Amino acid sequence: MKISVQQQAFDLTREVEAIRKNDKVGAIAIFAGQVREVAMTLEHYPQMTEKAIRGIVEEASRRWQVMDCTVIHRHGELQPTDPIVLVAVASAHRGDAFAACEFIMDYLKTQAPFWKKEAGRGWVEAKASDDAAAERWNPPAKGVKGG
Amino acid sequence: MKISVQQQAFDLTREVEAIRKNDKVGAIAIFAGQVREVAMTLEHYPQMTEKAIRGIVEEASRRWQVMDCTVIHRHGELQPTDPIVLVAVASAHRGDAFAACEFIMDYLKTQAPFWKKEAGRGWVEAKASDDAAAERWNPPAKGVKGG
Amino acid sequence: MKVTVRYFASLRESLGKEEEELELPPGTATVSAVRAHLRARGGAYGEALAEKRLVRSAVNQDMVQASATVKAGDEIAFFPPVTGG
Amino acid sequence: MKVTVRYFASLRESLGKEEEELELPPGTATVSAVRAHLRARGGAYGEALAEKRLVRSAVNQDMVQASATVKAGDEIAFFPPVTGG
Repeated sequence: MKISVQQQAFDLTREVEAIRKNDKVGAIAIFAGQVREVAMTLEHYPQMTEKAIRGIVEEASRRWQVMDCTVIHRHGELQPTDPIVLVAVASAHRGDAFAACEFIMDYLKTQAPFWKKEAGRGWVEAKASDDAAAERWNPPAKGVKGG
Repeated sequence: MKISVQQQAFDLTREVEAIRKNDKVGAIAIFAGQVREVAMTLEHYPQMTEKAIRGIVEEASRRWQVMDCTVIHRHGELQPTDPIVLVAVASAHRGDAFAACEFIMDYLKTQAPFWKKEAGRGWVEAKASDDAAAERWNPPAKGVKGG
Repeated sequence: MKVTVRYFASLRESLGKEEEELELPPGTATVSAVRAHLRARGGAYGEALAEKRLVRSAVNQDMVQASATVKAGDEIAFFPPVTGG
Repeated sequence: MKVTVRYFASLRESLGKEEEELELPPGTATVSAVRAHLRARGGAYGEALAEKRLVRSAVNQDMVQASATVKAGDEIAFFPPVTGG
């Protein structure tokens, strides 16, 4: 498991290569989030951020088969189309990889201490739809499919 | 939209760069499938394969907001950990990107004419769990979330 | 009427054939009728296309139900359930 | 007892402060009591920590409910709902 909160960009291929070189891995689900339209500054709570993300990944690993996982979240000033976040989950099967990846993103959105401030617009408001997205994982999802 | 059925490997970063350079895109969901443990040969039905995948991507685009999409599926001889399939979906929001990506994978598993033959083991049997995974999208899923 | 029939994967191997031109007897108007016609040859065909076997089919490169109609010039394909992805 | 209080994002800006050491009056044993204590200062604090405002909190870098207990030496953080990802 790799968790990194950083200012600098990252290389998608290199991050994915690092978690897929295991012949028990059949599926890698990846989410890449990026800045839309307006430049922004991302503030975070340094001592808490990695701890919060680690907790989310550990919870995902209890719920699904996660063979390896990388989460990178950037902070600082970012321009439109700059990557913000990467979540990559390696598993034997796609059902586990997809569910864990989406779960991590949904929880990251509501539990990890990051705040976006858009240039010329101010602080981004939290969305009720993000709370709803995280809520749907309670109680723990069942029926993870194979494949 | 890019659909490619090919023998050669592909570069993940390059494929994702090609669909994300649009400042309306906020979310890219990616699935990468790879060979587990046993070398295999992938047979396909050349004239039908791209057509079938195109139909699946078009159906996903009717159900969710898909701003761009790339599907690459390899055929021929593949070794353990070799990438087999890439599905990358760019959208404004993560709910659409995840749903479309997973839908495309589930349909690809049951509708696209590929057959795996494992070295020393013979033809891979289709899984009931894959049919079930595709079935759950009928009727069209509702409640795509924002974010 | 004449059609082309194609076989893939384990079906292709069982029949030792990738493709054949077929003159269908009158009234053979659906995919399942074509399959029954081929099955009636017996031997490898009787086995590979036995009713109890899960066989998928396509007409002109579109996956179809067994009840789908066929017409002269069609390309009909038979194959096992797909296992890509 | 002494605690450290930290503010982030719009709260940090409204209060013009990132962090402060605080001597809590006896009986201030929960996060919501700390918040009420700060709110009672009035001015920017009264506004930013008003009851109607959605304010999240963490104790020692763990997100907690307002009912969570606090003890001497804790780092208590107040911030708006998070918007990362």
